[in-house]
Parts: sequence; structure tokens; C-alpha cells
Amino acid sequence: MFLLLRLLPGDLAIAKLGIDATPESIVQLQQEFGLDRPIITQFFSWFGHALRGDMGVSMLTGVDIADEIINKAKVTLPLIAFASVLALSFAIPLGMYAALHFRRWDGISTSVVSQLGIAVPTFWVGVILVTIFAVIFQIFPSGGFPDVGWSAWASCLKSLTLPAITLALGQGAMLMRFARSATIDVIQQDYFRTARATGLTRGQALRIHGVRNALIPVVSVLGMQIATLIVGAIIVESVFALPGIGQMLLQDVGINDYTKVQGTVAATTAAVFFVSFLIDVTLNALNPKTRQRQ
Amino acid sequence: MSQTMSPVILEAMSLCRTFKLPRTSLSSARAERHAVVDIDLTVNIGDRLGIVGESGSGKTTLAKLLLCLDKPSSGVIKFKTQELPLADMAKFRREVQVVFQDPRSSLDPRMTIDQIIREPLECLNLQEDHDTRIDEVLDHVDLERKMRARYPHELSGGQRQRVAIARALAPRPTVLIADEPVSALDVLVRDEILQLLAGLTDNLGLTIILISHDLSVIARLCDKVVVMQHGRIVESGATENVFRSPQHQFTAELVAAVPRLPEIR
Amino acid sequence: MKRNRTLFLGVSLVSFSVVMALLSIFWTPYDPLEINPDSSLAKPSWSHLLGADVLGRDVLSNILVGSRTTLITAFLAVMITMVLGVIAGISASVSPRWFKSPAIYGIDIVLALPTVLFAIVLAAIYGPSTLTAVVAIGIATAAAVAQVTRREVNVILTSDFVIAAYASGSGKGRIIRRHILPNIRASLFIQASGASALAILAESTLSYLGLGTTPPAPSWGRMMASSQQYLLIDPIVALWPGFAIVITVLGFNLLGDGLREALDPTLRSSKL
Amino acid sequence: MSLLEVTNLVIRFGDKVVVDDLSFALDAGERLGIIGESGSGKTITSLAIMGLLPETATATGSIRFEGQELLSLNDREMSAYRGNRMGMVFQEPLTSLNPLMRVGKQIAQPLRNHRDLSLKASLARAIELCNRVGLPDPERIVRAYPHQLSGGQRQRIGLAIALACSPALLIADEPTTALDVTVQKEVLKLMNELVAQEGSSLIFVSHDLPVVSAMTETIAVMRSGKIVEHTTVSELFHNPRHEYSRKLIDTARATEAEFKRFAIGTS
Repeated sequence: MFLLLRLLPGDLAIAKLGIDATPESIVQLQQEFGLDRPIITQFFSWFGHALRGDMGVSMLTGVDIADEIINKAKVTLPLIAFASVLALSFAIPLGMYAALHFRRWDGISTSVVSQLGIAVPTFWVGVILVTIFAVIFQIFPSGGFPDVGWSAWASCLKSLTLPAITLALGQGAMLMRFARSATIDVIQQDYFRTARATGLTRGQALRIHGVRNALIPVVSVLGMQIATLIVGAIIVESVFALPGIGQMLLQDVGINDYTKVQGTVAATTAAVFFVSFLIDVTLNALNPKTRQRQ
Repeated sequence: MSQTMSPVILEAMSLCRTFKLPRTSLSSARAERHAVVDIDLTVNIGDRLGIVGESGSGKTTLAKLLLCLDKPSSGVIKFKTQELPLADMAKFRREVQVVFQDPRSSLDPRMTIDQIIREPLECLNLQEDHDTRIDEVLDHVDLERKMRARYPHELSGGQRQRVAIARALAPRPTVLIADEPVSALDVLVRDEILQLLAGLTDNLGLTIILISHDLSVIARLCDKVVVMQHGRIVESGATENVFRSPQHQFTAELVAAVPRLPEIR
Repeated sequence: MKRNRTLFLGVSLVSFSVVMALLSIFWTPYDPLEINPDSSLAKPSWSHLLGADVLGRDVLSNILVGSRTTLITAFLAVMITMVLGVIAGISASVSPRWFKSPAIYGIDIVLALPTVLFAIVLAAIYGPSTLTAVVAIGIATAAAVAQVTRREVNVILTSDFVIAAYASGSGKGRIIRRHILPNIRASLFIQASGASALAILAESTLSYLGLGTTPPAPSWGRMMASSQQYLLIDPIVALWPGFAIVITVLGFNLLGDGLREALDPTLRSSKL
Repeated sequence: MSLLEVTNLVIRFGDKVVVDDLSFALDAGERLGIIGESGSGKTITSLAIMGLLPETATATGSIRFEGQELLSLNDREMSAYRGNRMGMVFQEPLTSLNPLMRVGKQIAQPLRNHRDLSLKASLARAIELCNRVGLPDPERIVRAYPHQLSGGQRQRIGLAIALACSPALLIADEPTTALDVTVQKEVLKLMNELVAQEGSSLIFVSHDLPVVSAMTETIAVMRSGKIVEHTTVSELFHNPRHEYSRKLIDTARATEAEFKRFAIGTS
């Protein structure tokens, strides 16, 4: 992990975070706990430990921070994964459909529909979904998560369903826009015309030539959206009272548990960089130009 | 070496330019591409020099080096015996000007023709009435003076290229470097611009360096020619000699490949 | 030419919000902070057009004043965003190599940093307030603007007319002033519009989480948070601030889309 | 009966008329050159014949091919003709090939669409086709991606795709404009041979008079969406009727004379 972070821009990320955010919190700590080591030393010592997966213990509750994060991630990660799968599975077909029927759909309708999805605040979607499915129809729980954790997987999934849909709607609307514009881009390419000149209909040409070419920008957008997804998760956890990382973070901010906030933010940022790196690598592998050179 | 008595104005000695290609992976070293390799070139005042070659032969890189818009990886360029870059670059820029291939992209779409031609006059601190000079150069390129208020997108391709030539002429240069000045134009317009360039070199006594992939364009305008392939000069000399009896096989291929009109009886 | 309906709709929605905000300076049906237990959770009626919340405060008045808070916060955040973003974007493309790569990395890093997370960190250090929200939103969205600006400036820098300007003796400063800024102006308007939408969303999210606008100043996000508890009794109250947010954000997004359509000729007629 | 008959073809983009009342016919085995400046509507006309007009364009009039009215066909019906009875070579060899797909598979595409060949059989055919368009080491070439090939090689691939199903009509839209002159010469020679072997008709679109007149027997001169003159090559050179054709020929002659002044004796 240490080596990986060294190789990535990620190491800079954490360094930057240290410069941006942590020195101030360390100053606070020094005042509260009377620590007087230089900030840099402090930072590097924390940084060094953090890289080994040791975030220290919470200054207020004495809990091991790394353990706590891993514990809470058991809710947050499945939520994010669930939401990403949902978002991709409706955004890409819809985006491509919209692109293929570009002229008929064009202008105001596509714009408004996808923009509406982006404009609606995540928490509001959550509230509306709760009203409909939890309050009126009572199909899903309105919030909370089974105390026993994933051993009761069915009820876990059930309590994640509404939050995941909430998260997926906003993300999906964004992805759909990108899927649509990426597809329109492919349709206007010369090679798309060549493909049709071989006797493919628009739909066939899109399936054979378009999907992969359009998917690359969409997936790279998804990589950039990891950050937004995490923010979304924080909000959704708060709406549905899910005991995840976001919920924990908000509580810690509330009670000024600086070391824990610092650890959580660092871990989250590292995760963001790690995932974007993975996506980068995947995309490079998909592209013959970067994969092999003559 | 040169038979002409006129003094040397631009001189390149063992000029090389290498580009580093982007890394293919984290571990591999960055590959290099040799765009211009070991070029020696002498331009005398009054020369009409053609540089011919196919795409990727390094013509444009060479032009940028001669214009001091790019730094050579090794080698020296001299302007009137002084090594480039000069301490006073404005002096060099006043004397050496350029016309690019695509008049659509070489004119700033947000500037009027007036502003475009005024730019070199202002930047190179020319001590004369700029308005009069703008009118003069517009006359040189046969554009109406009222064009000054227009924007590039309101002009045709040929008119835009005239504006680009006018901008180059504005600071009264001695050397004009034209990089594929007609290849983006339609056939008939191409002919007009070539006529214009020929007339200007005669009337203003310009030294011209014309870069083109098209031998007939070179034949039209140049008395000397340099043939480039893979970044190197493979042959050079008087246009007649080079085209009539090419010494290098590549030159021969180039000459033979020029599309001819069918023999119509 | 086809009329630009997207732009029209965007302008209308944004103007609607701006008018609401302006109106609230001179007039609101009630004092937005006035507590009136008699009208607690009142249904919409002629006396309370949009009803009242649990403390009997008039919802419409709060929405009106909230639009002011929202727009001012968004405006300030967007100012920070645009100034920082444009400076960072331009300097990351025109500066010498030793500065370039760190600058690009810096932009990438801030870009990967989630806005709300950043705001949470700031709030943790300085305590939640409108100011921290504005700064956090401003800085975090600046990275996106910087990214786009850098890309566009790079395209302009390699274009022939910039090379021609160098050949005409222009220096870097002049090229930025005369060639780069005028050519990215259109895109900056589009981006400012998009950034406003982002800022409004972020502000309401932060307020919803209790990290943004501090009480008692009315805020759409906080209205949502407080009405959520009474969802079972009165779901309508929670709808209004949501509508307000959606309309404003949608307005700015459509404004951006419309501007793009109006200013980018390549989108107007598809490729031949 | 003519192979292709275009009557009163009008193509509009919105209110803008780009092809204006165009009529011409092409017999089986005939070679027609369309010459004109940029924006004269020559490319749009060839796209219209292939049924590949952009969505924003509307075409009226009639295009009859092998007796069938093409303008009344929908995309699915039209695709039975494209790549089968008619093939097209495009201007930009780099962007006209899918960068993410091996070229062998791209050559195999028309065969799979129209000949019901299995992937394996069509790839074997692709190797033969590579051989036919003069590509060295076809087994290796079919496994390459477009970016690994040179411009000339890519345009040969384009030709292989267009000719895979032995079409009755080949449309070449400025096929050599993006190529170097030495490569242009080879590609034109190849195209000449292949079209002769197949016995197909050819529509060759270009702005370059020497190139067009070397490739075709008849020439249609286009200007602002109209055919201003349509006649045989020798008739055009001997007796150009339209002002614009005359200018084109004069310029081409002058350029050639200038060149010959230097290059006498070489051929």
C-alpha cells in the first residue's frame, strides 16, 4: 500500500491534504494536548503510521480509528457499489437511446430530463422516496441498518435498496448525459460512417463499433465521479440514518474529534485516488494505442 | 560555396530537433523522434528557396526553427552572422515573417482584420503611422481598405490568406517564410495566391522560403530547392537541375508522382 | 435559425429565482422568523400560501428569504471559483515546465477532493458557517474550472494564430490578454453558469447536513432538514424548499446548456 | 438501362440548399469523375447515393440504383445495398477506421453482413483481400490496429472494405487527398486495376483535375450545388463550355507548363 501510494499521484494527495488541512488541526491539537513537536514532524509521523494502516486512536473515545473506518466501510462500500451498478445499468442504455434518436429527442427534452436528474438534490430524492416507499407503501424500511451486520444479508440489502436508488438517480442522470454525448460523438466519427457503409444499420453500427468507443469516456467520467459518489454516500447515509463512514464523519465533526476526522478524510481521499488509478489502468488496457506500440 | 554575391541572411549549421514522445509505461524510458537531423542550410538575400518533402519529413519543424519559434536540440542558426536568439528579438521578427498553411486557424477569430494587421506593428515598435501602413499592406495584397472592420469568419479562404500575408508584410520584412501557404485553398484560389506571392517577391525584393509538398507550387515560385526526407536534406540545388535530373532516388520518385494532365490530341 | 428554447427556459428560471430574492428585500408575507404556534404545520391557504412549518413560521416567506441566502452564497462562491479557476487554469498551461506539472497535479488533487468532504474538514476546523461553506465550495469547484480552462487554453496555445502572434513579436502577457482571454470568454460564461448550479446544490447540501448557513438565517437546505422530522405528519412542507432548489439549479444548468448551444457554432449544425 | 440514375436531386440542411436540382446517369462499368471546389456539394451527393446523409439533411428528387428508388428506402432496407452492391472509400484514412478494432475484423464486416460468412471464414477472406490490395504480410496486417499502419496502408484497407463484396458501384470521395504524392500514385494505380478487374462502375470525387481526368472517362463539374458541365474528359479539355471549367483547365495547364519548364525529360 505504501509503495502504491508512492507511485500514484495519491502520495501527493495526502501530502497536500496535510498541508491544506491537517496543520491547522494539528495546531489545535497542540493547544489542547500541549504537544509541541514541529508540525512537519508530527505530520510525517502521522503520515508514516497512516500508510501502515495505523491511524492512531480517537482522542476522545479512544477507539482505534482504522478499525472503526473498516467497520463503517462495510456499510458505505456496498452502498456505493450497489448505486454505481444501478446508475450504469440505466444510464448507458438510456444515454445511447437518446443519442440514437438525437434529432427527435434533441433540444429541450433531453436537456430538461437529464438536467432535472442532476438538479434534484440527493437528500430531497431520499426524502421523496422514503415518503413513497417507506411511509405510504411500507415496502422498504425508512432508514437504519441491521445491528447484526451482513449475517442478515437479506435485510441488509433491503435497507440499502432505497439509499442506493437515491444515490444512483443523481449519478445516473450525470452519466446519462455523458453517455449521450459520447455516443453522439461516436456517431459523428468517420469510422462510424465507414461501418455503415459496409451495410450496417445505425443501430447495428452502434452496437458493434459504438459501445466500446463510447464506453471509454463514460467510464473515465465515472472514475472522476468517485468523489461525488462518496459525497452522495455521506448525504444518503445521513438521510437514511445508515451507520456508515459518512454518518460517522458528521458525528465526529459535531464532537470535534479531529484525529478521527483527519484519519477518515485521509482514508477516503486515498480510496478515491486508488479507484481513479484502477480505472485509469483499466482504460489504458482497453485502448490498443496505449496498450502496445510498434 | 554560393555563386551569388548577395550576403547570407539566414544560416543553419548541423541543426537537430528531437521530440520526446510520451511515456508508454511508468518504467520504460521515453522514446524520441528525430524531426530534423543534421541540417545545413544557407539562405542568401534575394533567394527564392523551396523546401519540399512529404508529411512527417520535418519541413514544418525546420520552418519553426528558422523562425526562432522553437529551440533546436543542437546546432546553430545565424541571422546575418549573429547567433539566434538575438538579444533584441524584435529586430529579428521585423525582418523575418511568416505565413501559415490554414488561414482559418492562423487568424484570431475574435479580432478584426485591422487588429490582426496592427498586432506586429505595435509589438515590434514600428515608428510609423500604423493606420497608413495597414492601408498600404492591404493594397499590396489587393484587399479593399474597408475590409479592416471585418472579422475573419466573414471572409473567404483566399481573402483570409491575403490578410495573413498582409500581416506578415506589415513590418517590412526582408525574409518571408511561407509554410504550405496554398495547400488549404481551392485550386483557382491557390493560383491567385501564388500569383500574388510571386508578384510580391518581385516588387518588394523579398527573400522567400516556401515550404510545400507540392512540386508544382515550388516550380512556380522558387529558383532553388531543398528536398527533405525523414528529417534530412537528401538533395539541394537550383530548381531546374533538381527537377530535371534528380540525383537522389526519392527526388526522382517525387517528380514522377506529380499527377499529369492526360495527353489530349 | 431555430430559437434557442433551452436558453430561454434557463433564463426564465434563473430570473424567477432572482426576482424572488429581490422581492424578499422589500417584502415578505410574514416575518420569516416570526413564530406563531397557532399556525403550526398549517396547510396551504390564503393566509399562508405555502403553509407553515412546525413552529408556525410562514414557508413562503422563508423560501423567499432563503433564495437570497442561496443566491448570495452561490454568487460569492462562484466569484472565488472563477477567479481561482481561471488563474490556475491559465498559469498551469502557460507557465514554464517546472511549475506546470506541480500545478496540474494540484488541480487534479483538488478535483478528486469531494466538495462536501472538503467543507466538512473546514467546518471541523473553523466551525460551520456560511463563510466556510462559501470558501470550501469556491475552492473545490475552482479545480473543475481550472481543468476545463487549462484544456481550452492548451488548444488555443497550439493554434496557428498564437504562433503567428509570437512571430509578430507578442509576449506572453499580450497573448494572454489579446488572444487567450477573448477566446475563452464564452466558455467562462458557460462554466460560471454550471458552477452556480453546483454551488447552490452544495450550499443546500451543507445546510441540510448542518454545516452551512447557520441559524436563524433561513436556508432551503435547513428547511428540508427540519421538515424531514415531520414527514409523516406533513410531507408537503418538505416539498417546497426542494422545488425551490430544483428550479434554481435547473435554471442555471439550462442556462449553461443554452449558452453552449448559442455560443458554440459547431453544435448548431451537426458535421457534414 | 443505367446502373444509377439521379434525377432532380435536391439536398437541404434546414433552409440551406447544398445540392440543387442535380441529374445525371451512370452506366454499368462507366467511370464518372465529379470535380468541384470545397462546398460545391460533391461529397454530399456521394453520401446521398450511399444513404449516409447526416440526420440534419433532407433529400428530395430521385436516386434510382439497379432500378430501385433509394430515397424511399429506410435505413434497414438501404443497408442491404451499402457495402454489398455499392462500396465507398473515404477521404481520411486514419479517422475512417475504428481505432479500437483490428483491421481484419473491419475488412470482414461487409462479408459478415452480406455473405453470411462465419467470423473465421470472413477473416480468411480478409487476408485474401489484403493480399489483393497489395499489402505485404497480410496475416500480420489483419491483426494490426489502424494506428499501427501508414496512411497508404490504411487507405488500402479502406479499399479492401469497399470492394469486399464486389460492388457494382464504387464511390471514392477524395480518396488520395490526405496522402503524400508518391503514395497517391500507388493507390490510384491500385484502384484503377481493381475497378477494371471487378468491372464495377466508379464515381471518383476530387478537386484535383489531373487526378480525376486520369481515373475517369466522363467528368461532371460541380459548382455551388449544381452540375455546370457533364461531358467526356477529352471533350471537356478540347471544348470546355462553362466559364468555370475553362478556368479550371487553364489553371491546370498553366501549372503543368510551369512544372514542365523545369522537369522536361522526366516522366
